[in-house]
Amino acid sequence: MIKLTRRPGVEDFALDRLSSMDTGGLISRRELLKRSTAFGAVATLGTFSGVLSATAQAEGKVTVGLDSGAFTPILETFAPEFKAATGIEVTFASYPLGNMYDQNLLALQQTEARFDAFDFWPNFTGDFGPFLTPLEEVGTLAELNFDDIAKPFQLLNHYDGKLVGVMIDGDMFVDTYRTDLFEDAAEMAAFKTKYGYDLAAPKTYEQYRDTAEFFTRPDKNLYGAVEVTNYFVYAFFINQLVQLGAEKGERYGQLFDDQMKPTLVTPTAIEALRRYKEISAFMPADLAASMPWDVGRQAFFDGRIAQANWWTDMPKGASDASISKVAEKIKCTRSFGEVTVLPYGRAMGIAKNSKNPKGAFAAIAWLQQSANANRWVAETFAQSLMDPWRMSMFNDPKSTFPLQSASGFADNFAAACKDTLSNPKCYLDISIPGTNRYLGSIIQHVQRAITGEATPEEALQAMTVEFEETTETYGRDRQIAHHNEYRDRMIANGYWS
Amino acid sequence: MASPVTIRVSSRPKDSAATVRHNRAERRATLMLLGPALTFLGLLSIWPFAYLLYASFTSYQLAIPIPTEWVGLGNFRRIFASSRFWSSLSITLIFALVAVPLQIALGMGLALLLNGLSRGREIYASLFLIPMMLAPIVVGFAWNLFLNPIYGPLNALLRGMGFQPPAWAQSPDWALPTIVLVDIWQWTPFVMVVLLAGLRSIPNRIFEAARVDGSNRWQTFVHIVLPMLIPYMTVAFVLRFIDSFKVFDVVYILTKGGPGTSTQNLAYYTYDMGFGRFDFGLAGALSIVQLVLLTVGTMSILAMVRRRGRATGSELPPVKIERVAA
Amino acid sequence: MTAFSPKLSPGERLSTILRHIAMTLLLLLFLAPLIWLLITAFKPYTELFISPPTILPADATLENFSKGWAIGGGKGITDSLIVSSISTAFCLILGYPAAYALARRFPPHGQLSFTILSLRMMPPIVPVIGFYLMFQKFSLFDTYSGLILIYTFMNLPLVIWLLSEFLRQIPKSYEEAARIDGAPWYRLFWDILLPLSKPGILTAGILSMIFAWNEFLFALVLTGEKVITLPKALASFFLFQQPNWGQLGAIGIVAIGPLLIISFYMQRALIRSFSVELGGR
Amino acid sequence: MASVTLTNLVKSYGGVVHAVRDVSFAIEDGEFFGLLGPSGSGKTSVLRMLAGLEQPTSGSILFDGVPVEDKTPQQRNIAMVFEQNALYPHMTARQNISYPLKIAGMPKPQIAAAVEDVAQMLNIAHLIDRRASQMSGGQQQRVAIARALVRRPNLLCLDEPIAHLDTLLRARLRGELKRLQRSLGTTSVIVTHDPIEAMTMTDRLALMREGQLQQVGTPDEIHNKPVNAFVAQFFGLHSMNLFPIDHVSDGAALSGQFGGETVTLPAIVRDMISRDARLLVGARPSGVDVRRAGAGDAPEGMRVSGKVYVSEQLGDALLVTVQIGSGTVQALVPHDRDFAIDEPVDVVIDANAMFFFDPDTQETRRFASRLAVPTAALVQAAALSV
Repeated sequence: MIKLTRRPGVEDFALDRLSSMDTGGLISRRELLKRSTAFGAVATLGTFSGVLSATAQAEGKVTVGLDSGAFTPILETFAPEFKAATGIEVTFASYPLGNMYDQNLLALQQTEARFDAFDFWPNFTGDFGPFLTPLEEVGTLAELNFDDIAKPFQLLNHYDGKLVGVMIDGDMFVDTYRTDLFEDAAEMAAFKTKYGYDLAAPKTYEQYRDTAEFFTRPDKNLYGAVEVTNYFVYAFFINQLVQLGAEKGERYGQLFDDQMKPTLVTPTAIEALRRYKEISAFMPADLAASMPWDVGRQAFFDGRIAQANWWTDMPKGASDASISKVAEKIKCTRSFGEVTVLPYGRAMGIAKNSKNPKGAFAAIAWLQQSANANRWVAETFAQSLMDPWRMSMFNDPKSTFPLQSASGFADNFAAACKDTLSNPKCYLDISIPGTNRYLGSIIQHVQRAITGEATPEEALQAMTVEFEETTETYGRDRQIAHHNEYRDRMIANGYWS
Repeated sequence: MASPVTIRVSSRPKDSAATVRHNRAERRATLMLLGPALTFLGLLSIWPFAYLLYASFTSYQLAIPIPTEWVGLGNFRRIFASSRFWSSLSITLIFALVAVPLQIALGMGLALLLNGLSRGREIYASLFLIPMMLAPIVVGFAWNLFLNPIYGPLNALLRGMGFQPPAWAQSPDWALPTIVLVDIWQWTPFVMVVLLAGLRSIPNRIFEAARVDGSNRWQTFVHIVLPMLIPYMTVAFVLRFIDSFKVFDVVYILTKGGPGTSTQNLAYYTYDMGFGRFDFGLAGALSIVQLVLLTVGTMSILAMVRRRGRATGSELPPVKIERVAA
Repeated sequence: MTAFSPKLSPGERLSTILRHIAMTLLLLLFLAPLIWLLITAFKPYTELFISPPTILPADATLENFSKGWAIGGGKGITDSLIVSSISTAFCLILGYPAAYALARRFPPHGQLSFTILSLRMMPPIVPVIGFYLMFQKFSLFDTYSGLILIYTFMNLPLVIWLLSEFLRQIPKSYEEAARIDGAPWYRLFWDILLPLSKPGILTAGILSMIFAWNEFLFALVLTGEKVITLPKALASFFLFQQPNWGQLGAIGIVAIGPLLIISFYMQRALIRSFSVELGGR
Repeated sequence: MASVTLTNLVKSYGGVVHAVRDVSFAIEDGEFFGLLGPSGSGKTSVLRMLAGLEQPTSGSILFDGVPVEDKTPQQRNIAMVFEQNALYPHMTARQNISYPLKIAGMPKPQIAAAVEDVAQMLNIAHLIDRRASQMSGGQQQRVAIARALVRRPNLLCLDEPIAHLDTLLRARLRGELKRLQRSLGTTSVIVTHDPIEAMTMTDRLALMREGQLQQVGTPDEIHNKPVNAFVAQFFGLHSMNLFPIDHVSDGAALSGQFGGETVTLPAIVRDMISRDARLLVGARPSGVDVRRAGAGDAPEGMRVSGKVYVSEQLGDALLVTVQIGSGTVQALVPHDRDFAIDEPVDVVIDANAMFFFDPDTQETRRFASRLAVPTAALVQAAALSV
């Protein structure tokens, strides 16, 4: 089982880790090695050009915390290069994604840092903010290659007006649809007859609903849509809320008024919840009320779903013939609605209690250099891991998304992403202190509404009560200040209205 | 040759010096033997409980840099006003009052089945005991895989047989039954062992006597076996009742309390308040409420058992039960 | 008259066979989730997510074991071994003298032993917040020593109680004989008590190992990324990431394998010595 | 070898339960001494205090005139054989026997020689490498005795050493133990609840009841001169019949109420009862005769009519239980007689075999003038009956 025939050296070790990496059978070990060697050369160049100044004073050791054991091995293969470039030794520690909030918050309150740098959902910037080092106190935006980051992502991770984190993973919703269904002449004709307009990837909620309804054929084991109704309900509910708000010309997605009173029990929110529930009728019936993230995706891979309004891991996986039955039959495009919604994603920041903030900055900056970042996405892309967050990543889709390049899907994917990210209308998750609790309330009560435990009104009312409690706990005045700052940041950039 | 015999009955005599010395040495020895363990247990109970008690009367929020205030019974008021508390309490009670009786019924069936075997009883028993030895985490994901609605074998089998199987842990209606099912799966063997011990303790001659008296199998079971097993069933019930407050790992792995709050028991609710939201004041108060509930519940069950025993003239005997895992 | 004849009639033999077949089927059904886990451990990644699933792996592999080991299983097993074995040693060292005192100098099922045992009955969620705050105060968070401390606390009541029950069953006359033979206390312990209580120590030790090996909540809350016991490693595989069931299964099998072997061999001893008298209280 | 003196020995547990109340007696050097009594009489507690396993609450224990209360069993140099579980189960017989010598730090060759000696003496040489579980109960006990003797103790304590063995083996070991004690001359104390064991083995014995010493003396003394009704009833092969007699004035003749029946009292009883209104009369079954109702003359004695409750054939004698009014009397009669159940009979109690006890204090007022059965005969009967 475990071969211990010889004592491995450092390189062997790194390669072993790489080869033991969970590539999900997408890529052979040899190919991966070959590729990483090629990238290694590029990366070394990038390192020298970009990070040299940042690392001038930095030395010693840096511990980087990451939310999953699965891609730690990939980063570990970077460590020797990083050390060669900067003289800093990086070690990676991981915690479960489900414990990202609590483990980090606990770590940040220790006197001594457990992680110098670590990743978190940008939603939590408000909660983590007090414990994070503003990046510009340690280095410059130029060192972070900040201009290349897609505009919406530049606006995330601000606390008290200061940048405290930078993205390493850009989650966004895109629409993945089945060409064998959407581009089938018979289907198109039937659709036109039934709904009076041409069948195409949906641009509006109505189209989304109609196409979902059209393709829902339980007797053929085919369903029109799939959304998460389990733990990640938040993202899908907020998407409905935002798109509906935009349709109505409201200030979309705003959860509080200027006195931090929740604006939840509104016709828009009730309707959004109703829409969310309505869509669940076109999902695999047994799972509709509580669709888990992995199961929903698997259902699409199995060819049971016609289209998916989902994160980019859906097209990534679905285009991979080794795990998907529909690999040759998909396309992706911007998700329905006018607004780009960017739920979750991952940022990396520097702990305030870090003993080596310079080193931590150097590590982050190294990963932000285009060559390294592209490689990071390329190598973790097989998994549902790192999604593009920089515009340069779309310059040469075939190298950034190598696994999809053969089918030509890489270009399609890059175009959809680029289109989504450059949308002038965009919604960024709330990230004020207490977001973890606000989110928790949303997740809990939207789920209750979906499962029928509560009516939409009751669920929203319960959310309101909990929101108020959280706001009181954190102090209303402080919350108002934080919320104002967040709102101003959105409005100043043309979002939200 | 015979010594003179004097019999004097004195009142309580004074201890001799040697006795006093000896008793003191004995006490010292006892103290030295028990001391380290008791000190250890004492320190590790007193510290956390002092903290817990203190936290439960304050607004302690671990994650928020705001001052902690004394709120008196405020946390307890919040608990009793919260619908989540009442629903989690009822889910905990479902475990105690539905899962446990089912375990006892099924355990009884298994025990009778095994007891009826003349050969191989031990091997079967030890195979049935496997789930009990496993980490609840492993149990949780073994079931998660087994019940997976898409690539799990059970639903594939059921679909193949023409059923429309539920999504088990992912289904709002089935999630709680699923967790209960896993609990039953894991702990029925324990009840089985207890009852098997009970069955083995019934002397064979009683069955023979019953047969001679012309009692059929069912009558023998109802009139003889069942009454004799009542102490064992009581013991199993009390232990499982206590354990039902501990159910956490399987919920954590299978449902995380969801969908909605449909599988959120007291333990998970407390965890969520404490380490999901870091509301240590509320979580502390919840812990205390739980401890009180458990203590009162266990004590009243035991009192009831004892009262019944006295009424029927059969004081619950000190039952020797056999238990492999706590 | 068949009841008295040693030879079974054909009908009885048939019913015996049928009964064994029924038991075997029942067992297979009962253990199906574990059997499935075992099968999955040998499936390559590409076979994991097939619907409907294949029963046996078409292309069986041992890769899951080595990969599972590399991505956290190895660390989990090492850490679990460290924590459970050291805490068990502490439990026995602290618990044996106490159990002896309890067995020899206190009445069975007295207030003291009840108090000690009731610590074991407490749901772990109750003290965990207090432990957490204590750990922060004494810098025990995410340390081996902290978790060892907690597992010792968790298992000590059980070990004391088990050992005292066991020691109570050892006739006092052995000790008295040794005292009369002139053995000082340490020789009494080493020459007489220790060999006599070996099965009890073994049972208590193994159970304490198993409980520490299986424990999850304390590990989840009281450690971070330096100490990752096996249950925690397994759980971290699982959350929100589509788990690689093959690797998970492989680690799971490795995690439960030793327990199964131990429990199979020790079952009789375990059952025998694991007795409680609740009726008296 | 040592003499032992106990003075005012008291043992109480928790200050409440008085196991031993003010016991004093002396054991002479080389004596085989018995501690006899029913269970709960405190005899074992006395032995354990002697051995040093328990601490007396008060009182003193002297070995050869030296107080030993503060001394450990080893310092007292005593050895002990326990009722059961005497051998360390994880050691072989050889290891068991050599253990006390090993503890004492004796060099190995000497240990081997000593073990060899004692094994020869007890006929256990062939068992020497077996563990306890591979030996029978009798063999185990023999090894235990060897372990006790190998140290050449000042005092050998035997705590019911043969009580749990089966009857034949018990009878044999009884004799062997006695012979062994005689030949070694070790002062020995044996605790037993069996009067026959005490009677057959010991030179002298102390009889205890509820923590109190009843009588100390040779078996013969105790059998024939019991100090009170309890001793008389406890010490013997068959339990002594005891009947209270209430004086009833009946004109010229004195008669008494016996089991509800009015009887004419013999002279000896009349003498005794004339002083008291009540009397407790005792007679061993061997001093009681049973005859067919109205058959022949009786010797001097007390004659009472009743009917046979049951008769039990003992082989060399017949034990007849006769119901008289509300009470019963047991009689030992020649084995060739025959009685039917419920047969009306006359019971004749030999006046010379009667003991008289104070009905209130139970103390003996007068011993039987004629021994009903000599002790030796009794012992023989006991040996046969077991």
